[in-house]
Amino acid sequence: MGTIDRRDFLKLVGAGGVGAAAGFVLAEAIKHPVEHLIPYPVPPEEFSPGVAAWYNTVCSMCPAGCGISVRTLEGRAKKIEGNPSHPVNQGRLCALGQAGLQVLYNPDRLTGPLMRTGARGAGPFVQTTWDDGIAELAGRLNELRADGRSDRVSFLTAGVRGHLAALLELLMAELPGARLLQYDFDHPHTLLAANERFFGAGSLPYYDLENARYVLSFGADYLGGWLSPVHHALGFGRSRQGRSGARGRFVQVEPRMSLSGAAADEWIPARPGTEGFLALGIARQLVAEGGYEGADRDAWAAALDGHTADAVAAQTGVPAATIRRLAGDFAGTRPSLALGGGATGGHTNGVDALVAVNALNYLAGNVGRPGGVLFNPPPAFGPRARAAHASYRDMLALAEDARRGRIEILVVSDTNPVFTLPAAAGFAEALAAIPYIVSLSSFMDETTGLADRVLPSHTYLESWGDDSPEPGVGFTVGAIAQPVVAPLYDTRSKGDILLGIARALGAGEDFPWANMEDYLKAGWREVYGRAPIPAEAGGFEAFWISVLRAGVWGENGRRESGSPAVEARVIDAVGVAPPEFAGSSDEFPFVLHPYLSHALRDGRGANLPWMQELPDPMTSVWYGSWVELNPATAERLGLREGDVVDVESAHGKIGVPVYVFPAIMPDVVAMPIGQGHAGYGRYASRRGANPIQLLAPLTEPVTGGLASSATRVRLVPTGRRVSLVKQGGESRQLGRGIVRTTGAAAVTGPGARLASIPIKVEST
Amino acid sequence: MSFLDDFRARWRAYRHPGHYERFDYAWTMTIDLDRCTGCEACVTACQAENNIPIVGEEALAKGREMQWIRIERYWEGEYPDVKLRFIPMLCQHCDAAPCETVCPVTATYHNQDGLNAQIYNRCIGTRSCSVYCPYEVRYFNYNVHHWDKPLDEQLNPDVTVREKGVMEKCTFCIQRIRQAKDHAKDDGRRRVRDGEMQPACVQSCPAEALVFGDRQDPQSRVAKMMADPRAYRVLEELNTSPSVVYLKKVGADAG
Amino acid sequence: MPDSHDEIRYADVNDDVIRSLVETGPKYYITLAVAVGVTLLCYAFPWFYQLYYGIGAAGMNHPAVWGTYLANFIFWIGLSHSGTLLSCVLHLTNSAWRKAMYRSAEAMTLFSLMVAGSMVAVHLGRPWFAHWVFPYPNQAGLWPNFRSPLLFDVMAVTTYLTGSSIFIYMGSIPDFAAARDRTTGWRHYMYRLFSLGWRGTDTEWHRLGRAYTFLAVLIIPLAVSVHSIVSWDFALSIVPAMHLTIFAPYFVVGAIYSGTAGIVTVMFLLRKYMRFEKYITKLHFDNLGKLLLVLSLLWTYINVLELFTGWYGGESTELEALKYKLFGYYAPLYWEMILFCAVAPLLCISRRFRTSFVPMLFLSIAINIGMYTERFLIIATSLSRKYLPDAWNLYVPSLVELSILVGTVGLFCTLFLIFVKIFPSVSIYEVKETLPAPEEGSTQWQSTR
Amino acid sequence: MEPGRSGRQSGNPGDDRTGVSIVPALRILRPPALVLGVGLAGVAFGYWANTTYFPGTTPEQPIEFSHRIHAGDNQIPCLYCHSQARRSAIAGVPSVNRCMGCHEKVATDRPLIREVARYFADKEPIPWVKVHDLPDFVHFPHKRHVLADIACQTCHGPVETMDRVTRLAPTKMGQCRACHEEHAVVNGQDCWTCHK
Repeated sequence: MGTIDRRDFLKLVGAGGVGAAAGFVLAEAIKHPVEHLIPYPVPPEEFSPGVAAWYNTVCSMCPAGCGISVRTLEGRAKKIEGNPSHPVNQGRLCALGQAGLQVLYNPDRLTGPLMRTGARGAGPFVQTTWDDGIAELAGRLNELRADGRSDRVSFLTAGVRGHLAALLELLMAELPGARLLQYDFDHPHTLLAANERFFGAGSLPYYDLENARYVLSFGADYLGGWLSPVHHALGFGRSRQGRSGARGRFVQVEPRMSLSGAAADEWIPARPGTEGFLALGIARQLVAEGGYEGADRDAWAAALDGHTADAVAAQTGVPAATIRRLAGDFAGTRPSLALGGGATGGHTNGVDALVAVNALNYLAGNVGRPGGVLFNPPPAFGPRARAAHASYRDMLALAEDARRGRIEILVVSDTNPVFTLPAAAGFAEALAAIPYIVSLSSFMDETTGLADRVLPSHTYLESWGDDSPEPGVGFTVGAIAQPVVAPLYDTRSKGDILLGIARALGAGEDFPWANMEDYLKAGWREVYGRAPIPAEAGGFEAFWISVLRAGVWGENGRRESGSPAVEARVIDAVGVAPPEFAGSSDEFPFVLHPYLSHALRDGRGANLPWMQELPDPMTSVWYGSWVELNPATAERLGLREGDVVDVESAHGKIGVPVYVFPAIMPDVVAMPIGQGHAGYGRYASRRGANPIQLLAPLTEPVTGGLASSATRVRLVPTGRRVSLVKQGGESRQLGRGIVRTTGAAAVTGPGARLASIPIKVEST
Repeated sequence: MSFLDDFRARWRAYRHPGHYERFDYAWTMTIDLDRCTGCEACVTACQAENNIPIVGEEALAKGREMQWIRIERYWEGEYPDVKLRFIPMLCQHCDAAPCETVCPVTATYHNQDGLNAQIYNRCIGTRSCSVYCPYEVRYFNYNVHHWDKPLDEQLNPDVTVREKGVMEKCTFCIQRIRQAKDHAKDDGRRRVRDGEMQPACVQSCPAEALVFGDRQDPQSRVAKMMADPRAYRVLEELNTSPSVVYLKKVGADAG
Repeated sequence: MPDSHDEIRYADVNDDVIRSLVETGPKYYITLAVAVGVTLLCYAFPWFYQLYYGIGAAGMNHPAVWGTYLANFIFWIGLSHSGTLLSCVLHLTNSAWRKAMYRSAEAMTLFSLMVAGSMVAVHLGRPWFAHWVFPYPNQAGLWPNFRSPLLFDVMAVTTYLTGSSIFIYMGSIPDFAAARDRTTGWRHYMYRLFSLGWRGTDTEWHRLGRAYTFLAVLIIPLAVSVHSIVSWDFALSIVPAMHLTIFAPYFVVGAIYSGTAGIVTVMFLLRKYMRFEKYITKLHFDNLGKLLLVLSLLWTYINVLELFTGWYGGESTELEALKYKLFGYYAPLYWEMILFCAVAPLLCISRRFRTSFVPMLFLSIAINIGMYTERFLIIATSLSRKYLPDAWNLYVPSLVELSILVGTVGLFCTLFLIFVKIFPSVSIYEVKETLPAPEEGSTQWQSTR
Repeated sequence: MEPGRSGRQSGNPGDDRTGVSIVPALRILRPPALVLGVGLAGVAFGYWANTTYFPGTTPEQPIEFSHRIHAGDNQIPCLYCHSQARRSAIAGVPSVNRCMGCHEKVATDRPLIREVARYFADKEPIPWVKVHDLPDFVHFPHKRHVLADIACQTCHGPVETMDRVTRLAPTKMGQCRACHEEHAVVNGQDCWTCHK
């Protein structure tokens, strides 16, 4: 071995030194970066980091009014679950309700009051202050009121209930002649009108699916989006397998299979608009052969004369044998229940058809009995008079007044008519004629985009409120909505905004409440008055706390009312007019069947990424829109899945890809509503197409509601192809026995006795 | 433990026939297909509970969904006599899970509760477990997922957020099981009561189609559901012995 | 044998081979630059992108979680097979014609294995934790899963890599010594190091011969096991059309098949560009052609067997998977594979074909394209047609994957190009064994240089 | 000896460089290899030295709170201030409110306490710097460990002797496993006991 000279030594020392330093720095760099621990300066009561607190409140994602429990950790909402004590949903919750968290934490929420600076619809919005925003609105309102022109003010909101609705009405009283319109695309106008005509009660009854053994649904997608889907699903499950020895049978009549159609034992396609005839045909069978023994039998026989099975078969396309069988089963499997709604109510004969469905229930003796139709008591609070929901006709009137310059101030809250009204209504143009539009929305949706001022309200998880669900559950129920997290942004609760406007209008003495919470408490004193707690047990405060804790308040009531008598003139008036369609069948060979998207409903869920990423239950498509075609039709037109076609009505056209759907009538095409937003945040905008834009301005004559299923369209292939983004691959089982079925023998098993109320353990 | 001991222990466990029956719990889910409506409340419940990322349209178009529970749909018949059958598909927590044998680093294994565990930070991303899984319920993080602020405020601190290159799947909500055991211990109980704990999907199911519990307890609801003659397991013939038991849908001919 | 080496003189052997090591023309550098460029551009860059982005850079999706990376892996492992295996078999059977080509064949093995090994890292979701598959003591007390076929695979491939390296190195020692004696400068020192002090004594020759034969015997079962174990990655699953008992022999035959074809390709290139016309002759192509013919028949037989048993069994999932393979989305690839691997090699029946160099080159390339397709189809068709039809999905490789596939060729070429300048790519001493010994005092001793 | 073998005596007899030993080659290699080797050894040494002698971090806190005075000299139990540790997975740091519980009366004139009082008056949290941190994928319930009478010092070290808290060493999985084995924890070796 040689010797190491000085230069070598220095080299080695240098190498070693540099290496050691590099190693040291490397190790230092891998160590954890600085993180902070920030405790509360003064922790809230019973607060414990890492231990969840659950707050009960009310879901506002759809009008069903389910009770929810929100899990919060360190002041942040983590999970929404159903409130087990709430009779509507009993601890369960649908996908949309659970996605409420993404309303709260939506990245596209408006963070404070805004003022438009540029041209309407295009101009940028700049931040302003609340005082400024409310003062300006109140100033203009005051001006009009002083001139006696407060009839030129219009408030347009989504459907509201409870004390918020009462507060709105109080505010309206300050503005004589001002219009309050509640508009929801999916409001069941025809159902309410049919109940009004048949039962003399224009409210929604309780449909007792749980105890029914035979359910015949005409177009009502009770498991999808109709009225109270979670409660219906509970009833469906229990009717199916919740009783020993009796399994409920479900039959669905509709032109395109919905979620309820898929769940049903039998799906019967009937020509669009003829469901009412089918109901009459079955009713006639009940009277003629089913042994209806009521005193008014002759009146019924006369009214239903002519609706023989064969005649109805010709009208509806449902075989006469099927009609007879349905009638036999409906009369023979008690308790039975007929539901009507959805597309059946969305025709020009919608009210007639739903009256016919009511008649079925009446004739089978299902009214006022468990397992049938039960009437709800009036709500315990909120406006006494049921606020009229604006029909399509009312909205047209509003648009017409606006165009004529008779509307000077429009306050829009949570409803998005620019999106949910057909293009034929010309609503966006009408808005342009209104000089001053204020929006209270939390999001920059299409309507808010046209506003001059935006006063963004809290989301429902940040605000006080209350609700009595509609339809109820057969007895009086109410629930208080409380904020579960501190407000994220510089927004205000809707109640507080209204109170602020009232105060700025100088109506302070009529509105003595400091805030919405105060107003609610005052209102709930009245509810408390129904069954007060002794003062030594805590009095109202104890009651208030207990309602907040439970998330629900209710009064046991008798559900059974017995069958009311139906007046002779009602019986005489039973009959269904032939449906009208917009467009000739030569030019437009298909009937367009638009349906509420399961996840997005009327489009309100489109800004929630979870909802966009929830596969459509029937087609498994994610994001985007499509048009559903019967396989035979598709083959005839030479279309395959993914071929883009223009769906054209007399009022517009939209390009969407084809989805070949095995369960739709050959001359019907269906499209989901919900996509096609121009604004409404990053997840919703510029995605899919909105079939509402195609609809003809055809209304149901009684209610003035839009006959949304009565538009004819044609399909024009564009030659383009896209790949539908969907979850499903091959849609057949290929005999692999993945979903197995069993025959009649195993109707119920031990599981039948296990109808369960969920047990919640995680305590606060 | 030297690796020889480790090797021997694992081999014995693998070859011992009744190995899984000696476990503390045998968590089981029953799914009544006659009740299931296909509403997908379970999907969102799972997504909210388990920090499942929003993957975006582009990734979905490539077929890279992440939802741990999905509804499969199968059409039967032709128009007009056409039926659509739904079946919720989630990790079956097989007692003889093919995925467990193949993972080279034991990132997935069977734990003493009869659960098919997945340890995210041990996973090196060979994806072989997904190939071996006949139920296609293992989901791979093909890229880093982002939550647009403030959507990340919703993330559940009891569940970790998975890195790119990691396989993930249904855990039967292990964080809830853990918490239920914690509560049981606080109460001085040795075991978790039936129904005390429910995974998010079971909790949310509006039709009460899903039931969860310990099948070793003969009084538990799942044990009773499993006694139903309608009970079957999907792809039974593969001998994976799943812990998810389905109850047959009752056919249309049933009166 | 003599007829094939007519023109070689004993002394030329050393000269020719050493010349190939020392004399480096611009052509070589251009080729090397191209190979390195392809490696960097098509392999390294896309891989780094994938490391940054995640495996999502590839085209894999939910049910089809495996893709071309694994196809590359099997392909390169397969290609590795004929080198060392063939060399061993021929060594043990004393086939003299092996001697000119075995060195480069073994080198192919080595480099294919290295490329295959790198594919594992590319395939992993988190390659920075790849070391977890090795059993080593650690503070966490964790061990890999010894019952995992993937772990068997790791073990088998590392063993095979070690064995092959030793085998090729041992066989090269006398040649390193020869190179040592004829080179100067850094090469001289390098070969001095590599030759491990080889002096060429009888004892040394004797020991080398013993050890070499011993290793050859060991490596044959190892090579067979390696590809059997690779096949178990698939066959031990329960995926339809993958869990076949015939997979192990199928893979081994396929591996030898593609490896032999690979040797033909390399032989041609060496012969052409390294000017080894005298050493690699028609005889080699003739023999390799015969081997290809036999292997193609075997391979076809197993393929037909796979279809037949699947069809005869009549199980829905198996039938569907086979039907999909034959007539589904990937069907054109399947028929391409049949054409290239089952039909085209039948040409080897003709001796004229076997002894024509260019057609054999094209055949060998076609066979390897077909064999790559086979590996791709095993993964792509089976994974897109598993048990639950609703989960079926297609898999189409992304640009990153295709680029890395091209890049692997670049990597292989780079390694091989470096090899030919370091290792004598034709065995000097074994070629000499086939030549008649020169007479004492002959001028052949003198170097021509 | 076989006839052909003699021909294998390769090499040029006249070349004096024709050594057969590999030593010269090794000698040539030595200097660069030595430098490289020493360099790498240096990296290893540096890394080792850092992790061995400086494993912990002693971050500077916004307020120089001394555990030695509180927990050491004054014998205040850990759980008096970190009271959540017995209820929750998270031990938590006490709120300013809790500090002021004592310091409204005690040592109110000291400058540090005045600073705490200022935080309290402003209703501002003190931004403490985290010393002990576990990765996000680990589930470590303080509650279970405290209720099982595991001394805090087992993992946190002798905090009562420290003025500024030092993390002595990062907590490693091996330590968790060893402790679980020592205490024969039920299912203590199950990955899902600690990993989430």
